[in-house]
Amino acid sequence: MARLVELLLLLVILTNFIVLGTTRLSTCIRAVALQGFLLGVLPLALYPRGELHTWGLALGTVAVKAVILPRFLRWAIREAAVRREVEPRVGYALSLLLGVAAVAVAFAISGRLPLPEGARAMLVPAALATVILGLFVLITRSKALVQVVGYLMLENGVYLFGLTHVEEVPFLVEAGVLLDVFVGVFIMGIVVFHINREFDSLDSTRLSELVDR
Amino acid sequence: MTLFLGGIAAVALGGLALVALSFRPRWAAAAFQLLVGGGCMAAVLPALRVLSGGTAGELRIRATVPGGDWVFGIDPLSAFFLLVVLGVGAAAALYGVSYLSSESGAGPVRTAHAVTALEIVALALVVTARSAIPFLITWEIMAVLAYFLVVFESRLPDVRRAGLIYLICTHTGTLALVALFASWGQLAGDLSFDALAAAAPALPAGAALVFALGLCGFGFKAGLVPLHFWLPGAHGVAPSHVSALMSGVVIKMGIYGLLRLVNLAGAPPAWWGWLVLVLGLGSGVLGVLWALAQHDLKRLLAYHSVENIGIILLGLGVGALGARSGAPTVAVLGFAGAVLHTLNHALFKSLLFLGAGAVLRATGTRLIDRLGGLGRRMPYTWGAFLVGSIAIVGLPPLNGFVSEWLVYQGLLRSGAMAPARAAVFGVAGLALIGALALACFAKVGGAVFLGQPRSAQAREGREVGVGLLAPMAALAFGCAVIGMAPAVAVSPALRVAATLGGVGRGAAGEAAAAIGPALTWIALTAAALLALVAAGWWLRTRVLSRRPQAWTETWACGYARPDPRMQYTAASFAAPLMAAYGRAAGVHVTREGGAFHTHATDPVLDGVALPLWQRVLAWGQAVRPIQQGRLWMYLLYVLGALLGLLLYLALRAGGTGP
Amino acid sequence: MSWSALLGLAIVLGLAPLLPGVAAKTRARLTGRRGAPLLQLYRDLARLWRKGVVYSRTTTFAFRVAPVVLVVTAVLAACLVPLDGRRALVGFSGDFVAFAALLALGRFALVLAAWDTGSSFEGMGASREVTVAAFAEPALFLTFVALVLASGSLSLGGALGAPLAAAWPSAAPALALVTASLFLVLLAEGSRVPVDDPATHLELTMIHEVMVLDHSGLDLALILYGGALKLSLFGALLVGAVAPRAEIPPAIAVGVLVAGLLVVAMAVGVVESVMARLRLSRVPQFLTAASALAALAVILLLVR
Amino acid sequence: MILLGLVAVPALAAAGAYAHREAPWRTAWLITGALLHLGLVAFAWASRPGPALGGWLALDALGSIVLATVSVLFAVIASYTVGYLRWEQPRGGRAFVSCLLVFLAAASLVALSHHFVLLWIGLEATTLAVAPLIFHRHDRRSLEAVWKYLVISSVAIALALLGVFFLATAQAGAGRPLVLEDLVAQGTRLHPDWLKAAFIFLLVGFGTKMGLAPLHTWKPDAYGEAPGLVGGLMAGALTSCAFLAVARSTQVALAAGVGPFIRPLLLAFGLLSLGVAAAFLVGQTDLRRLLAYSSVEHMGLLALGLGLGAAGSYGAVLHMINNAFVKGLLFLAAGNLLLRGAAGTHRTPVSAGLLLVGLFAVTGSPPFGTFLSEFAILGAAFQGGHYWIAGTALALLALIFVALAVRILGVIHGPSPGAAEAARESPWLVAGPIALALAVLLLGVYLPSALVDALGAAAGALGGRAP
Repeated sequence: MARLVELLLLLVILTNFIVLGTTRLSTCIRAVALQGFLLGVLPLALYPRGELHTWGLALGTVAVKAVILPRFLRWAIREAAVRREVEPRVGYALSLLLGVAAVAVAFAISGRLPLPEGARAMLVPAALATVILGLFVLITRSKALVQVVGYLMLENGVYLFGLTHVEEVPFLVEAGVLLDVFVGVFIMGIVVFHINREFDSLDSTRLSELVDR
Repeated sequence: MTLFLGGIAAVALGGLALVALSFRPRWAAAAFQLLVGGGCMAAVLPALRVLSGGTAGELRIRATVPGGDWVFGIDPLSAFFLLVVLGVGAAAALYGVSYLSSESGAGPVRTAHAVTALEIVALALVVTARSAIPFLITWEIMAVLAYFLVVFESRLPDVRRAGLIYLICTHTGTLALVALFASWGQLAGDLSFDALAAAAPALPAGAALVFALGLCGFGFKAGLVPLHFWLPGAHGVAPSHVSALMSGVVIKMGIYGLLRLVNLAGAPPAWWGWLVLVLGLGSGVLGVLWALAQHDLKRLLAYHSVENIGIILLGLGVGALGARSGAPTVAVLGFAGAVLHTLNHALFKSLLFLGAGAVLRATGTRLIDRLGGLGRRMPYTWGAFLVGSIAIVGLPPLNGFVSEWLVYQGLLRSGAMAPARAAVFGVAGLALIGALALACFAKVGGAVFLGQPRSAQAREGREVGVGLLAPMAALAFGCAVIGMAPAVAVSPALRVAATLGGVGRGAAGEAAAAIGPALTWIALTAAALLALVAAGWWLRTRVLSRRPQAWTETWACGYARPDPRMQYTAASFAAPLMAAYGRAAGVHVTREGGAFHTHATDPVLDGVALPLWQRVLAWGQAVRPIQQGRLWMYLLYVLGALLGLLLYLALRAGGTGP
Repeated sequence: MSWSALLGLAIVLGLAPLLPGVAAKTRARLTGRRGAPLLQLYRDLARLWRKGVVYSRTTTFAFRVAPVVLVVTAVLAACLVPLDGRRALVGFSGDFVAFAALLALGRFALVLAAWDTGSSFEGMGASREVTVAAFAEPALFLTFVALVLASGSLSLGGALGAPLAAAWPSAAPALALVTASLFLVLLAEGSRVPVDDPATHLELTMIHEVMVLDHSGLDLALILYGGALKLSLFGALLVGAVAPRAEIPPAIAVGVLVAGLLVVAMAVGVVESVMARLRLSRVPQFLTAASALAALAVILLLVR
Repeated sequence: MILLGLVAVPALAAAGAYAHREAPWRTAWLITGALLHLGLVAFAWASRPGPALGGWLALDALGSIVLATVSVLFAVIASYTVGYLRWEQPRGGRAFVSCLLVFLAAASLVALSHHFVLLWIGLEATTLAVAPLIFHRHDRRSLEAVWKYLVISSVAIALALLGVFFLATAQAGAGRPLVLEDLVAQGTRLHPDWLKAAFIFLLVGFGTKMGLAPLHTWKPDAYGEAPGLVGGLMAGALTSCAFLAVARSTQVALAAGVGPFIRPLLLAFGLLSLGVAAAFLVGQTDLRRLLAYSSVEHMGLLALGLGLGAAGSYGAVLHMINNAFVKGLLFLAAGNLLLRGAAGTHRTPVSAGLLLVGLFAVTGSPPFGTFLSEFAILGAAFQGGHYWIAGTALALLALIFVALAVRILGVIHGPSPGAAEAARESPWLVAGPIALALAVLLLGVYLPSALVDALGAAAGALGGRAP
């Protein structure tokens, strides 16, 4: 099982890089959906004993992160007739390089921290990497929808780390994560919709009226 | 103590009565005058008892807020300043009633009177507070009420500007005081003055921090150069009785604070004494020079407050040096000089401001060079103003001479105290200050009250009513009493000085013995002066009654008919001194054609404070780009903070883990 | 209150008008003229005493009381000076200050009287008068400080008395400086050349004279007498500083004073004959020099 | 039971208010909810109720102080809302009142929860409850404000959650997971490195909600666009909740003995906040943004007090109360001025006077409560020998006073509109601010004994003591 876990985590990190590298919005959404699916599978791989709430967690995660939210995002694209490009503030190549650096940092930091034993050892760096990359996307992508994707990655990172605690802290972790992802993205989606109405574009850089003068 | 509390309660009540009885203006005014006057009189009695060696109880309020109980009490120092507060306060408040009666808008006027009364109460509480928290509270209330009084005519922009500058300065000073007590209180059990005094020996580095903060915080209030720059504006634009109250009493709270500091923290370090001495010299000389350069009567008087604060500081500084270098007599004389000059300046400066107010009421202008010849039309005001002038210049037979003489005593004797002998040079400074002050008040008295009117307004001037004259008369009487019978005021001053740091009880006795006979002689000289002048005048009239007398035009060296515009103006009167000291005084002299103009700026305000503020504004603009409204930048800050902290973790927590 | 002090006072009061005459005479002789008689000022005073007075309609009480105040303050100041070298009629700790303050009061009265006339000339004179005083005052007080430090006494009676005599041998250079400084102050306060020229005829160049332009008759007499008295007072200070004479018998001491005053008057005359009046803008430098001399003396005495 | 009620009552009231279509009913619900909550809080203070939900909900000194503060402030703001809703009708009016009540419920949850995840959920809920209130005008500017507010605080809250997980990792089975009491009791058994990492993430997350520089960036926009009463609620109540969260984290860290590691962080954030606030207050033209930066300043003071410990933590808790009331006062008064458009004493004399009072209160002038709390914090700095911190703070406070005085006095004496018809101010709009002003004044001269005890206990929990 440990192999499988590590494989899954590796795939998670790779999905991050897809988001960083792709030029197309739809690809971003697919990538994040895939990431959600992987995250849904992970609990099963981690806790093979397969108690009920592990399954519940897995199903809930897949449902929300891999199905509902991507749908919702695509709907937003259609509704708002968003152009399909990502329009990054930092070039794709550079993004990828920085991404690699971020992963390195993640591993460095978690190297300093005493990690949980066994297969879960890689959870921490993967989680940190995903968090940092999510922030990175939030910062370097000017399009509101892509920023939502970045935020999702961030959440996934947190969730990833939360998986280390499924046993000690039953249920609340999941509840917390799901609630957070759900409302966060939902509200943002609505707001995105409004932005589109007001600005005929999802470019959040236009949102810079409130300045100190 | 109960009498004192009852008195100030009556004062506060008088203020409220004025607002409450607004439907019966006449009653309200009567109640105000009765309660404020009576309250001040009642409250001053315990102070007098303390000054004559008696004691007054203390009021101890159990406080739930941090900082220990709130204590109020009267010791000689408090008592002496209570004289200042209540005496001048009552005069100013009563003057104000008639002064503002002609103002438009009854509502603001009533409020102003009420605030004045409350200001007196706040001042009385400041000098009686025996614990840091109530002291700071009453201090700030006093300062803020004064602000409201200053901006009475807030519709005028320069009034608002002056008020703003005052408010900023006083609050900055308060912050320094907060720091003072916060740092000191850490060593004491609670913040009562007794506890602080007990903890004083434990203060680090010879209490350097405490004394420095005190000088800054109280210095702002006292208006010593270079912290004076709020003063001329605020005192200039305020209603005259408020100017009198502020110049006479409010800025004295700074002096009270410094004295209280010496009283609690013990003999100050030598550097502090020197610093105060030098600041005193600077304030005195520059203050009077700036005053000479003014054309606005009230601004001129305000700058003279700076000058007199300088004289007070000279006494304080030499006293501190004496206390530090084991010359108790010098210490006592210096301190006593400072204390007494505080009272004297309160008397004659408020007298002068009230006189200026009378002139302003009568003519409607404060510009000296538009006045003239008022002595004929306003003889009583002129008399009062003359008394104030002679007193402030420090000439016998009035009170200014006595206190300056005390300061001279301290300075002259300092030549004999080994470590700080150079203080004697202060004598020369004080002499210069006196001579310049004489020049300045010769200018004011002459240009405003003598010669011929220089404008229609001055020609229209008529004597003001008794409501304005009576308070002036009272203050003038005070000046005369202290001048003619110095012992009355000097011995309390000595008693106060004896309570200050580094001075033993015995020292006061020695000092009293040293100057006792001199005081008698001064009194005799003053009496002889008056008697001889009277006799000489009588003789002269006798003689001239048998001589022919003729009346004609002023001799103008052959010029046919002199007119008012030919008179010397105040500006040109001060011109030679400005030519000598002008640069120091920040005066710009311009001569075009026959006209001669001097334009006075305040080197500190216009040269330092305002440019500094402009610089700060520029800095503020310089950092605006941080907040540009770009979301990704904001997120970048979050990421940066996070990574920074993680780096800190990596460095601090280094090594642990696998 | 000793008889010698009274005698000294009487002599100074009586002799004061002689000094300007002596000075003028010396000047005239040194410039090869016969000059006015020594007693000229007495004659002037007598004539003015008999004459009537003319007042400007502008003037008030202040104008008429000023001369009286001037003379009274000068007389009181005279009481503070130990004219017999022992003790003044009135002597107390810190009476220097009273001395200077009394003279200042007289000046104040005179300046206000000048304002009272409303004449630009008198205003000009008053302005110059106070300016000169503003520079002379520090010098005067510094000489006081030096005398106090040298004698260790805070009273004129002591500072010009026995203690000073004791101090001379040890502190000769400082006291010499003090003497010089006092002399310069005397020239200024007595409104003599090079600060002011009593003999000039152009109002625009006058200081003291132009200030009293409008006074006439008895008032002018009082003013002239007050000026002379002031001059002799400073002369007395000078004599006291140079020749402390507490040891010698009182009568002789008073005699020495008279002689000294005459010498001082001649010295003034000499100065007037060799120097011209300074430009007004140079006067401050002149008096600052006086302060500098006195300050130097103080420093010498401090480091002693 | 009471504890649950404290959360449930406002939530139910919110539902009730949403059900109604007519504005009067909604206001009625609002008032009843607020008053009921206030009553419950008073009852809770009187009868110290035990923990509920297995120790996840409990009422300790610190929590009860925050709870009381929020409840009082909310009651005042509710009364103000009555007057406000007469003046203008925010779009989505039904949501408006409900969101207010939901916020109250969430805030109570934060104050009561002794379980970190619960605390975190509560804080998240407050964030979400406020968002629609900022967005009430549905125009470009309010949209931009709410967008930034949401993105930044969501990111922050996510980081905070990660911090909570780190905390769980650090605890590693020592006592009940993430329950405050056990974390404190087992402090020595927590893993220091994980704990430090956890504190860092919690500080960044909750610090953003507090608005510590450089995490404050959303504040001026949100406060600047929200209506006055919402601004007051955020600057007064929301920040208090965030401060409570940071304080809880500090509580755990101190119990685990990593104080030397965390104090410098708090001090750095505090000073930086003061500096940034000063820099942006200087020459600030927009009144509400001015107040926002002033809020940043006071958050900095709170962080300073927390970092200094000793009397500082006492001062911090006390300052939290004062700040809540003062900010409420200022935002409501400023709201009144801006409600009528033109500023000036002639048209809104009472509100202008209140703004002036607020100026002195917010700058810590005696005799207002802010003075005492700042005095305590300053004293702690001196006691700890941090002279340069005290000096810097004082200099910045002076600068901040100058900036505030220039602007606010400018507004008050400002050019009054030509036609100065004396518009009588509705008592609903001024009663609340006046009450707050009196409260701050009272806190400056008299502290009820119950409050004194609570403050002492709270300070003790934060490794401090009463001065």
